[in-house]
Amino acid sequence: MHNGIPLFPPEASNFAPRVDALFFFLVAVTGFFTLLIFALIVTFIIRFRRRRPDERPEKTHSHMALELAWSVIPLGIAMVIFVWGAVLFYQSRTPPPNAETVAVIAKQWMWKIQHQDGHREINELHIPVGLPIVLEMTSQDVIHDFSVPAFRLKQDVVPGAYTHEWFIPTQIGQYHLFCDQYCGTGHALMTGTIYVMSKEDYQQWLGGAPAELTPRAAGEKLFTNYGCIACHSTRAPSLAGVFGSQVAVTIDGSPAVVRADEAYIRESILDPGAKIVKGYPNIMPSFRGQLSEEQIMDLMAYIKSLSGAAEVPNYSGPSGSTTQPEQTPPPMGDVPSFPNRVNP
Amino acid sequence: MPDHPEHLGLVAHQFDDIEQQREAATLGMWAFLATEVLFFGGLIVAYAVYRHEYFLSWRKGSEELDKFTFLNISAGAWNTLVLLTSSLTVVLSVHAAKHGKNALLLRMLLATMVLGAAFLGIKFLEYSNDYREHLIPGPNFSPEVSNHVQLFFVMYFAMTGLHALHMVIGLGLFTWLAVQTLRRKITPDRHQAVETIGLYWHFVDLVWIFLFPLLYLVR
Amino acid sequence: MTDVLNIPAEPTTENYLNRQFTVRSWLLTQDHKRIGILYMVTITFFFLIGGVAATLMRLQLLTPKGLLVGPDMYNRLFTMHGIMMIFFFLLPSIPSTIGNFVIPLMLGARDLAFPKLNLLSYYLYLAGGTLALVSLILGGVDTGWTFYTPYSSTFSNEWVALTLVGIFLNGFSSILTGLNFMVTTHTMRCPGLTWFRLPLFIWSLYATSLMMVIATPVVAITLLLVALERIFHVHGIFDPALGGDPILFQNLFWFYSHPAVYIMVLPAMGVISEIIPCFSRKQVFGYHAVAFSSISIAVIGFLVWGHHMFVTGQSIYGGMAFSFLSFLVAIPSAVKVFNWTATLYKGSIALDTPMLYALGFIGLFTIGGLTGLFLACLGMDMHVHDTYFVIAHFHYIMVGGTVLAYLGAVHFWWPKMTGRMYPEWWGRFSALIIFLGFNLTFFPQFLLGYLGMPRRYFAYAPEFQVLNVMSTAGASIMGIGYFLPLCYLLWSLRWGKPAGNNPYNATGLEWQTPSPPPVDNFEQTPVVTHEPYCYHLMEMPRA
Amino acid sequence: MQHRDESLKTCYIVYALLIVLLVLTVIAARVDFSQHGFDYLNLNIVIALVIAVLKAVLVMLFFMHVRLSSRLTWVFASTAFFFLALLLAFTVADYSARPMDRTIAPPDAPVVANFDHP
Repeated sequence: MHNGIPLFPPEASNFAPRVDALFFFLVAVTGFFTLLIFALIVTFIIRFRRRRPDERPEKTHSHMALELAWSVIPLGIAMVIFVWGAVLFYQSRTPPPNAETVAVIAKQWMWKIQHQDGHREINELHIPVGLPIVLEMTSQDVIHDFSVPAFRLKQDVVPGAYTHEWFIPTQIGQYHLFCDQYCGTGHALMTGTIYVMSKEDYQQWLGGAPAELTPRAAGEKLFTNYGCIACHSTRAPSLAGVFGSQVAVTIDGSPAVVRADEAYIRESILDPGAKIVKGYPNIMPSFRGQLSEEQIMDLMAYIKSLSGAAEVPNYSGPSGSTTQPEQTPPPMGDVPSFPNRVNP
Repeated sequence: MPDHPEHLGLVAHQFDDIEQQREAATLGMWAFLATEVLFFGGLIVAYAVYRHEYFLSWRKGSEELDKFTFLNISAGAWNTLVLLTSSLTVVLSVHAAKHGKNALLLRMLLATMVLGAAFLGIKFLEYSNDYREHLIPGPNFSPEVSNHVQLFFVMYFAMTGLHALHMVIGLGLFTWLAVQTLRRKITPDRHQAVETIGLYWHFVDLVWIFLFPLLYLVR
Repeated sequence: MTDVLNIPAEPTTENYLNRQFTVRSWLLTQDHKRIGILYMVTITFFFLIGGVAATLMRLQLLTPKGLLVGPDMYNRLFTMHGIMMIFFFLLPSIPSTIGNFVIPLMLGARDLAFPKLNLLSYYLYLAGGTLALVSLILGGVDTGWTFYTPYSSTFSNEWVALTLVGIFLNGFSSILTGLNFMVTTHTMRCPGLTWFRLPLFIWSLYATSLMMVIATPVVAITLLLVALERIFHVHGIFDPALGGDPILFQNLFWFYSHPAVYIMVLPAMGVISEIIPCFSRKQVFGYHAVAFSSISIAVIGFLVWGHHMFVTGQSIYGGMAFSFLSFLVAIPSAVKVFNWTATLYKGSIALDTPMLYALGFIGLFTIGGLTGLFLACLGMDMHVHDTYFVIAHFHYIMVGGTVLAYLGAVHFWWPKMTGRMYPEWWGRFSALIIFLGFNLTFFPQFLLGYLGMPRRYFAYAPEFQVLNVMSTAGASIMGIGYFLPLCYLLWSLRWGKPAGNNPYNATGLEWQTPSPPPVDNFEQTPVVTHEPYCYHLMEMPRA
Repeated sequence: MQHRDESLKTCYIVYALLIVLLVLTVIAARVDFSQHGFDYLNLNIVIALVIAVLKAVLVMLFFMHVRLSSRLTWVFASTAFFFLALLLAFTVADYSARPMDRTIAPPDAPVVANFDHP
């Protein structure tokens, strides 16, 4: 990685070559116009330098055709660049359904990474080459940014929201991981390394590293330790099959129907009073401040398993994890259905 | 006009005539009101985004506001009535200033100040009622409602607080105007101050005309 | 146009400088010319503070481990550099100093529409600057000049609220200045001066005041909300704890801050539109095109703020809309550059100091503007956002553009302000030094950016060191370059050659009154009969 | 242009109109139109805003003498609303086009954070 003055980051993901192609096209276009302007200025300075103090050039006549030319042509070039960039951006923001999810929790000045099979890492990410990976990221405090220059990708990690970033590593090696959004004192220390390994090395690494509980098992343990099992078997709504279903709730006194997605489950853990399931009193205590970000993700994995939903949330469609039907009025009687519009 | 305004020293040295000075003053005030529109606009945008996200909590918050009523009409409606009347008294005071009716001008200025004070009084009653109902955002915000209702009240206090601040500034300006009238400084030739401050007051009323439905009538 | 022969006025005639010498006459002046001078002195002071911060940062980045200062101190340094340079140097630099001095002269008016408001603007600016300085001395702020929540509102325990109030006051000074310029341009033009006879400097400052008046209040309310949130310890509207959204802060912040970067560069374009025709003694090419492109930059500038937030989880379609509009706003700037270059064609070009600065501006602003296309393009921004590529881009426009134009403007109108000429060869020498130092400083940062070095890092990966060392070397050359004009301009106050009314034989009303101009600018209000920049009508001095 | 003035009669008529509109908007708010349209943009808010805009236009034209002022004053008076509409439209459009699982409170957001010394 460190051979003399590097002028180009390694191309290590499926997006890298495409971003580099766009980069070379842009450099060519901007280089041409910069040299054109420099050349014109230099020639005009020399050819039309002031030879006598009382020299007086004649009146300039404006040419509407020329004005139009140098507005429309740059606009045309700009549109080409815009479309090329927009298509590339669209691809980078629509993960394929078969991508393997890796949970990333950004905390002030460290990255905590959780694989689906239970492996947990700090500031390091071991991934096999050639397999699409989706990072489901959230932050516990301020805004961070998971940036891997070698993959030509970055995505802000916003507190209070799940953001996603996907890529297919194509070249084996170790690459820098930077935090690109200023987050305080240790912003510059919040770096890490992405280890892209061949399939065999990856299996070998899996075997070697101490495998802790899978998120599902860890979630089940939490479910019992924190006493959720006590209510959620009898007095509180049973959670079997709840993930992905339509739940009738009252939000601040108004009836509504909400789709139980990740945001709903998470909010019900942290802020139970926001949406109260119809027919049940608002007595669930809030777990804000007691559960960390990883523990919520483990509980989420467990609750999903209760309803047999695939552990990997399906990322079909452009809008991230679970898209919703449009705003058609609800089929169910007078109760206005909120597909997911009203989740906090 | 018998003696030209320029000789009476009414026109500042950088202007050529009284007409240019009036046009500059009006445009200057309107440009300032444009900045005020966007100053409140920042809050309106935040309100719009959060109403779009948490509509039902917004509706709950608005119902909480409507509980404070007098003769079965919410305090917001009374305040709108008070402010619309104060706009009328301001128009009458500008009219009086232009035609040199000092007595009417003074009465109208005082009426406007009384109505302004009435508005602030109703606001004070509302705020104290909110305090009793634990609706002030902070640690002891009422637990039965969700966090987003607390967000609504943060918006409510930001918008109405900023508006009340502008009311207090307006009252200060009108006190200055009343003092000028008493000292015979306002004449048909020198009434630009009344008109400019009148524009400011109408704008503050305009903001309330939008704040009232946005905050109180969320259904 | 009354042809005033170029006889230098005897220094004894009464003018705005020697009319009164008391401190009170300077501190309570309502004369737009004196207020312009007060601004110039104050922003030079704040430029020095920002410059010191920049020097320390560049020294820190000499080594990958960054041993000069710790992380906290470095964060305070780049925040101070950002706040001092943007809010207290660049925003007022051309509008408040050159604009205040020259606009009434160019319009043939005796003063701005609201002189008292002008003085109030200066004192609001001074109060804001002092507050920012006080918070700096008490401990400094480490949130960056962008104050992103939730770091600025809940996690930074530095003097954020005090600095925010300082910037709030500075915002009001900017609003009142914009308001003053707009009303003056509308109501106080001298007879015969129709809109299309206005110099292009007035057009670009009119567009700038539109942005100042419309955009600044939005950031005023946003920063006020964050300041209140910190003072009253309550969860504000950007706080995720209440379901608020930190990205909404960025939306409101950048709705101001993108027009703010146009507030910083449009006056610079106005200056260039004055200097290029004067030193190529030729009418500007495509007057209407350049004038309307100023206005269209101001209007489209309000639609593009989303390109700062492509990677924050903004919706894909929002990103595409903002990217498209960001390409649209690049077109008027391109039109301006082409028109300036076309003005040089068949002119009689004299390479005086202001002209050198202007040509430097065109070259560097072109590079700055074109690299903006990289950042507006979605596919590219997802790689280079928040890296040194962005730093290089906006320094090419702010330092390569606005600062060069500001120095060019100071040199161009120095004879009019002080009645003295600056030493020509020293001027050309320092312009060259700045140009070279600048390129050596910021071009390597484009490479660093594409390599992925993030911004605001006090220590970095070892492979970036060579390019950082080059950048620091360039910064020291540029530092010397800035120091020279300060010296010889102050020197010229005492020993400079007395300059006549029109040392460069420029068109424009400001060159028809003696320099330094009398208090009321013109003996009798001038009447304009020709279109602007009519060099082909002007009779030239004998050989 | 001499500064003409609205006659007192028109002022009183406009005032009466404003009061009528106020009463109208209060009554309209009591009727529940929320079936038409979806949750956050139903008929109630549309009616309330239309009446508010009507009141605002009345105040601006007659009380603030914009009707009799120069065209330039019209431009000065209306530009700010145009730019505010831009900000509103773009921001709300961006939020409605976002993937839905966006804003949830983080687990341990400090209830009273460590603010700076006031």
